Amino acid sequence: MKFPILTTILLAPITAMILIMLVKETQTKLIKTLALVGSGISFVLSAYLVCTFDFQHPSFQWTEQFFTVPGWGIQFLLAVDGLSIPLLLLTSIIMVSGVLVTQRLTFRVKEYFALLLFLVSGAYGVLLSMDMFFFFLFYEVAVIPMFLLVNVWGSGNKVYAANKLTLYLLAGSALVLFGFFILYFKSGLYSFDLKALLDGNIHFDAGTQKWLFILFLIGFGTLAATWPFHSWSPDGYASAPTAASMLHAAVLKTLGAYGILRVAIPLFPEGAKYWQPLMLALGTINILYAAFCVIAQKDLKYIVGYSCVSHMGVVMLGIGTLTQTGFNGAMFQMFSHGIMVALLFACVGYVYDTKHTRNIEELGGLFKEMPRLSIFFILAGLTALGLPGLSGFVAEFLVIYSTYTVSPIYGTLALAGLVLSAIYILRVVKRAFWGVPAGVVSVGKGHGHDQGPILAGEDLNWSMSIPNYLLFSFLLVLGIYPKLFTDFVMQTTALLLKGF
Amino acid sequence: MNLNLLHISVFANFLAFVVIVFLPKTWVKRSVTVAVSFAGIGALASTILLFRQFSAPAPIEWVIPWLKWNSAQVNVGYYLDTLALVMLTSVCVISFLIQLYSVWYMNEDPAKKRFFGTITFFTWAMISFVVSVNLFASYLFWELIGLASYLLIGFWHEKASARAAAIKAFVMTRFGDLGFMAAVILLIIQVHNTDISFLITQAGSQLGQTQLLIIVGLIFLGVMGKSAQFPLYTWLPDAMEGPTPVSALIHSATMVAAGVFLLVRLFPLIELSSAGMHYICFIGGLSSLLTAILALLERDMKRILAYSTCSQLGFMVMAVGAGTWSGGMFHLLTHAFFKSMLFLLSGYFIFASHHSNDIFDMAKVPLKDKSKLMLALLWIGALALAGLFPLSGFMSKENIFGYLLEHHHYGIYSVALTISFLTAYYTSRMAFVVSRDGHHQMEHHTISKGLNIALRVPVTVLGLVTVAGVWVFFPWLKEFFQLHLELNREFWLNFGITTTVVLTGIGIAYLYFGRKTFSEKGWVGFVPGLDFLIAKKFYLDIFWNAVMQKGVYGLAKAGFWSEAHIVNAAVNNVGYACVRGGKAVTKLQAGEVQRYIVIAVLVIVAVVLYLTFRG
Amino acid sequence: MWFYAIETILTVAAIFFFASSLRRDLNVEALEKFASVCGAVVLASAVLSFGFRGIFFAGTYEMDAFSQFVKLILALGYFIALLISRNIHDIEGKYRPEYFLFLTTATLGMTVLVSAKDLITLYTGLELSSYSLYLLIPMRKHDNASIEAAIKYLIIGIASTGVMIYGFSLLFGLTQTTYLNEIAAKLPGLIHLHVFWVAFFLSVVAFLFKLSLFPLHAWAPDVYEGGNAQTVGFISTVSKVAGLAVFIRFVMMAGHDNRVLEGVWISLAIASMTLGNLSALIQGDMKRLLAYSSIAQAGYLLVGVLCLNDKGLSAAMFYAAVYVVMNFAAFFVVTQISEGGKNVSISQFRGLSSRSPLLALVLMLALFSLAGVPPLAGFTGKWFLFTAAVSSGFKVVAMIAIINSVISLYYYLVIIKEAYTSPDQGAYIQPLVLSPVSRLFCFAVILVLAVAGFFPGILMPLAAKSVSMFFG
Amino acid sequence: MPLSIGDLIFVCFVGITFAGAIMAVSLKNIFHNALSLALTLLGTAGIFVFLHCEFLGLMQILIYAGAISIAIIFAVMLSPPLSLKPKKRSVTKVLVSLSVSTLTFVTLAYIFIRTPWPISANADAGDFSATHIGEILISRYAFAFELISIVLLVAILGALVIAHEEPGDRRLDPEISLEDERWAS
Amino acid sequence: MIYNQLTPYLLVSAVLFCAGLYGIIERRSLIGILIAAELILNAANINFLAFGRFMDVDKAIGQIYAIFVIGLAAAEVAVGLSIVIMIHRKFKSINVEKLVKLKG
Repeated sequence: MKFPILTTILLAPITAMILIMLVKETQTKLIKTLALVGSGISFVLSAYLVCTFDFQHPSFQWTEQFFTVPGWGIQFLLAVDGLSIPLLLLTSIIMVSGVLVTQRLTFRVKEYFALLLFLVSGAYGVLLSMDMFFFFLFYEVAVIPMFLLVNVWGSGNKVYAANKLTLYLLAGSALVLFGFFILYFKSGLYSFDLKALLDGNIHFDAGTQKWLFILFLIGFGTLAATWPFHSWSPDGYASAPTAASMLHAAVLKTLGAYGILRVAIPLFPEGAKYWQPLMLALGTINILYAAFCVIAQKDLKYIVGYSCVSHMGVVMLGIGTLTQTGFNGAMFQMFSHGIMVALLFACVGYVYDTKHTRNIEELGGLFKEMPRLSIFFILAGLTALGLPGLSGFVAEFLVIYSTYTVSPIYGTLALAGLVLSAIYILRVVKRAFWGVPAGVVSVGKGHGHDQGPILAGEDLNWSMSIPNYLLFSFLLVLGIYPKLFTDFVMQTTALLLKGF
Repeated sequence: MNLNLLHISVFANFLAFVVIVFLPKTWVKRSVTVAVSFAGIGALASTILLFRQFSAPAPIEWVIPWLKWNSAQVNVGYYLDTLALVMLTSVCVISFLIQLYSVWYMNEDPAKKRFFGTITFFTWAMISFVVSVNLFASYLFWELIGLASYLLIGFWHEKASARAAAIKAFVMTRFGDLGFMAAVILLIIQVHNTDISFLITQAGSQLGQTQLLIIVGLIFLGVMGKSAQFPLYTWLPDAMEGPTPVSALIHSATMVAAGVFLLVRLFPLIELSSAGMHYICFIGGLSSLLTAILALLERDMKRILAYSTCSQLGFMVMAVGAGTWSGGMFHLLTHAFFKSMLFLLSGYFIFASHHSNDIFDMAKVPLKDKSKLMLALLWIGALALAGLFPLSGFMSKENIFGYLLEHHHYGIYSVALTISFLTAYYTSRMAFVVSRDGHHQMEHHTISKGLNIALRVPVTVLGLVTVAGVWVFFPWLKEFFQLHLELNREFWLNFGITTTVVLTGIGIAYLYFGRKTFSEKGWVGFVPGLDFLIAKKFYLDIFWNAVMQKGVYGLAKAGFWSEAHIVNAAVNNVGYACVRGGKAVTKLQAGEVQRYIVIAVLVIVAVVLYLTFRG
Repeated sequence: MWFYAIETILTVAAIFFFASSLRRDLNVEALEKFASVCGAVVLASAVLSFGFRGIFFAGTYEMDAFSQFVKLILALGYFIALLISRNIHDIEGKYRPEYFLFLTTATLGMTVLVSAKDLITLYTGLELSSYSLYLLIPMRKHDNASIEAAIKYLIIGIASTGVMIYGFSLLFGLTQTTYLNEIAAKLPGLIHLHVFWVAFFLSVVAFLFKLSLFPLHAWAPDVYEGGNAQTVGFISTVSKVAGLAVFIRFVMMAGHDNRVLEGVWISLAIASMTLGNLSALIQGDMKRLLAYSSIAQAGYLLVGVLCLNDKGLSAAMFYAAVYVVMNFAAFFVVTQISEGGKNVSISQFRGLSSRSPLLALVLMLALFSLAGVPPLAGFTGKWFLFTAAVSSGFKVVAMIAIINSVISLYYYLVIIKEAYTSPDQGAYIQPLVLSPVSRLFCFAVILVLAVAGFFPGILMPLAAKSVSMFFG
Repeated sequence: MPLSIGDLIFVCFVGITFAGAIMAVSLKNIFHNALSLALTLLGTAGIFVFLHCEFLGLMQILIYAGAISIAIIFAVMLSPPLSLKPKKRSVTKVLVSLSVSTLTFVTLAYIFIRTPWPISANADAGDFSATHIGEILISRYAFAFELISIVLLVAILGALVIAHEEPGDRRLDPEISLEDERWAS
Repeated sequence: MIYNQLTPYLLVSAVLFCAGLYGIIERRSLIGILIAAELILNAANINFLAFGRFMDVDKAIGQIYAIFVIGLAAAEVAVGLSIVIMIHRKFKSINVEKLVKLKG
């Protein structure tokens, strides 16, 4: 029997979580090491998967199957394909950097890392599970820990934010849940086996496809922060602790889009065609609306949060084109946006912990105070505004290109989004990073417990910037040589369109 | 060998950039050395390449695939024909000279390392843009140029005006860039190939007239942004907030040159759309005229030069639009040299007048405190800009005039003459005022010897090129640019007209500014309403501000509002509704047990009735 | 004789408790220990007799797969109830034997209830359990609320039992028998009669009362608030499961292809879920909140039952089994937190995780499980329920149930938030020390909830097997 | 239809039952209610006799009319101020109750009348004797019969425990009086 | 022969049932409510015996039903009364309308 590598990826964080729960609260070093080891194992293994993945082969690989529930069509089935494998890597990167970013945490360390590991195991589970039961199980596992992470370690209006985020996402997932049951029933398989469903050439009649597709679109779209179901996201991220925001914005939102690509598109081609105008419109509105919202914001975390929403619009638009290039672009954007937004949150989190304010009007001159941090923020910001040479550009280009092939009007509107993103990113850079350092630092009342006290104005040191380097290197490498990425998803995205 | 030279010229600056990035923070001096020496190597390599490759029959092509999707593929690499070669060399050389000059200019700036890092990056981006094999790849570097210029204009970010100018430059050019991007996308969709060689040879035949017009229009939108054409030129004068070498670089061989170069590069494609050509010509002429007028009353030396850049760029664009790519390109080249020289000189004069940009402040400085060499070069540059024989500016302008006359574009010709007159007037106004002998006693700045070289060498070299460059290379240039400089009757007619116009301009400037007493506004004050329009800058800044404030920020506020009052309110209200529902439902649970039973009995009776009377 | 293992042991235990209630010099601690052992023995006997089948007392009493499975759940609940009934502060020590006695007789009544194949036996079992429970509520000392709760419980109880017995009388008239089997055999001639369905519905009213389903839910909040936590935990789990079991028996007696009452069940299920969840949103008292939540949970159970197929029923049984554990776990936390046996308001949970991380974890898992959050047992149970509902064609019901579980999440989240929020600055944090048995119980709960959630393949076949007898 | 003597007697019993029932629920004095209940039970016993269940009628009188009523009266006596001062009835409550019970009655009556009851031809032929009852009771329903003893045990013990007067209970603590809002903690 | 027909008995039982119901939901006194509950049980008893007489069934069963009901009713009253006595002791009142502290 071959080594169950997928299961190990999934179990590593869970094991680490259990071990951490058994460790004494005071042994923070050990806890942090355990967390790092747990996430590191998954990282190494997913990197190994990426290296050995046969990307010429479009369908599932590394299938692992363990136990089943007789009579209910439930089985523990893990597999990866070109859709999940880049996101798997993304998750592990973000997790490792998230753990590294949080090295200074002193407040309730044990629970923090346990929850973080739990969350990430949910994310792995969603990507790996090819059974709807476990898919959904992990989907919610990924959503729930955020509630406590925001409530305990968060800042600002955290109670509201945590409730909104959790309830909103679970409401969205309720639609998905319902959809899964309908699939179970309507497919005639009476099984939750997603793989069988995808491979099975099951054709649903047009009416079913239409309403099921919109069900999944809204359900998964809520997690992907599709307008108008996005409002949980800025509030949630503004209040969440750094690593949680990173993981959530980078990985979980992506899972929403992943769900659409994984389930809705291949199963309901006619539904997808029917709702294509809606998807295009939603994607475009997402981009523009959220971009306008960012321009009016003053809170750094809100800015990043809304820009995240805006970028997810690109993903939605890419999916909405229903072309292979669009899917490639959407996948590329998921990956690139994930890394980028994680980097942004890492920087913003550091700024907040140092200056105890996130109001860009109170900040200023950060570039002078902490040049290294500022450079990372600016680079991530440049990715966000789609600067060539960084990965964001490639993604946005692919999506906009494919949008033009479908509808030049939406393409043009999406292009306009790029101007807006330039405006808002540069505005932040101008207000918060450039200029002279603000003299008086007002200490906010409800500052978070994310990290221990840091001397005002201290720049990132070498060890603290390791995660930033790690994240940025991916932005750069993929920006310079995007073929690395597109080769992976190419075959699988082609397969998604086989029903069209 | 030639390919290697090309590699060197392209990557010398990039290497410098990388090295500077990884140098420790404290190694400031060494980063300057690295930048200048690498740029020098690049300049040298490109010059050698120029001589070796200029008459080569085939362009250098070197390609690596970059991104592939089902219907198209994008490559990066080199496509170096003579056009690119000439541009490459001038970029390399001018950039090198400006970096050398920066050694003096930026001597006391603590952030030198950042400056040199960015400027080498800037140069690299421009060079890569010039030699790019593929229009898509061109776009990549086109954006990087925008980024670098943004970083350089905002280099002194402590100044609020510099921050604002940087953003303005980036956003406005980006607005244009998106047109470029859309054009690239449309080209990929329509012809599945964006290789330059393909575009300038075959693409045109595969496109309909409308498609062509759209694509040309979109590309020109990019050009309008980058090359500061009406109505997007307003960023350029503001960009003077950057350090002077940056202005020199932006206004000569990089950034703004990119737009015109793109037009020339794609000329065979653009040419096919006559409507597009008319449009380009019109916009070029309009921008040229407007910005020339704006320069008439300007007191800030750098801004005068900036307006003149806009004006000259408009002139080039107009020429290209009129049908002579060579006219535009040649003028771009000559203009690059003397304009960069003028900017470098302005740096010196600003320094000499204790960091005042105002030419009338410079006039107050006694003549003995101004370097004679610099004054001489200032006049050379000014007259070249005015287009006076025998300077390089004359040659390139004459070429355009000659073409216009030859092709009977009399309307354009007269516009060009007007511009020429205005240019002559305001440049010589600037030169007259700056070279006045003032009486303000100021302490004399001394420039240390090493730095003196860094100051003098670049300007002198540029001055020499301005005076003699075109004559030295005349045969080559004539062959390549197919200059309209045959010594025939038309030439002399043209020569007469233009020289008269230029001299008139200079003469009027002398009347107002060359003599002992002078008026600030000159003759402009006599034209009713003109000074008002100039003061309002033709309402263009106001317009763009309104777009920003009312449009973008207005929409932003609307978004903010709807976020709070629609999207969030909707969600919150769902929550409130649930709670209200809870309160309503618990009213049933009033504590009286008999009421509970009544409810239960009623429901049971209802069920019983249902069961009794169902179907 | 050991065929009647559970019943016999329960009776013996009852006699013992009765005897000990007569003693004057009572060692309460020893009694509590004995009670725990007794619970364990009952549980063990339930496990051992799981496979037993047989018909006794002239067909009035039958041990079949279903009854044995339900008895296993009942025994489990009984065991937990006795286990957590240590150091009860709100019932005087001298009444402890009676307390245990009534718990035991209530359980005995319920085992009779689920095994009875005859209406008279069933009625007797029902009353035995009901009276024991009526008497348990007012035992809470010095608390007028408990008496009020008791009388409300009693009044609604006797009213619903009266309706039930009236229904029984009509059933008797129609079928001329008291045997469930014979009633089922006579059904084909009766189902066209409207009066049969009326009689049938009136007969199940008392089970709706036990299940605290709408419209007979109203006692639950008041009783839960008034009673002591252990008792109420017992009522909300064991009693509910027994009610569910006999309800299932009745419904299945009417036939699984019979859909006359479908609309009624759907309405009741929806009303229970919605009412329970909406009301729970605005509660401040933990037990009252759990009462409303348990009303909603009954609605979910009904969703499984109304499918009337093996999927739905086995899902309902699965859910009932895990419901016992998770709901009891929640009440267990309440017993641990309450000061001197007083009621616990939600704000009293604040800082629980600093006082006792284990308890906070148990609370969180229990509540999340109740809310149906993965990977816990409650989620898996709901998954089965909704799968069954959708595949039986009840899409709208499933959708409403899903929406309801989202709404319900809110109030669970509020409690969890309180438990995990750090206590206010300067507030004195009294550490909560759990006894070894409690710790063990906590670990067991965590294990069960996680395992049953993630590996439903262990429990589900048992549940499926238990209901398969209804489908030949 | 002419009324026979039997009918008359039957109607008498029904009348007694009704009267007792109505008085039992409508009179304001508990004591009167209890007496009326006894009356009802007597009437019911008479009806039982018409149903050939003389044994049950006897049981009814013995157990119910005797034991239950006495237990109730006992309770009434035990609690001195138990008899509430006659308060005015709440009209709403009466109306609601009346309409609910009337509705129920109409429904039930409709059902009973409409239903074709499967009445056997030789209805009165069976063995109504107490002996037979005894036989069945200890054979078929032996288990339930045993169980009922536990029920009674529980009830008695419970009644003892609950109603047992604590030494301190008499002294009513004003803090936990009915008017206090806080006791629900 | 009214008394030889089933329906009169059923109607009598229905009347008793509804009287009991009325008592339960209208009476203020807890003891009144207990009394009313007895009426309901009696209504059921009449039904049992009536069906026992008129249907083709072992005549003992209806009676045994009734015996059980009577027996359990006795227990019920015992339990109920004990609680009522306790209430009276605590509240000095057995008015059910005053027991409204638990609500919401």
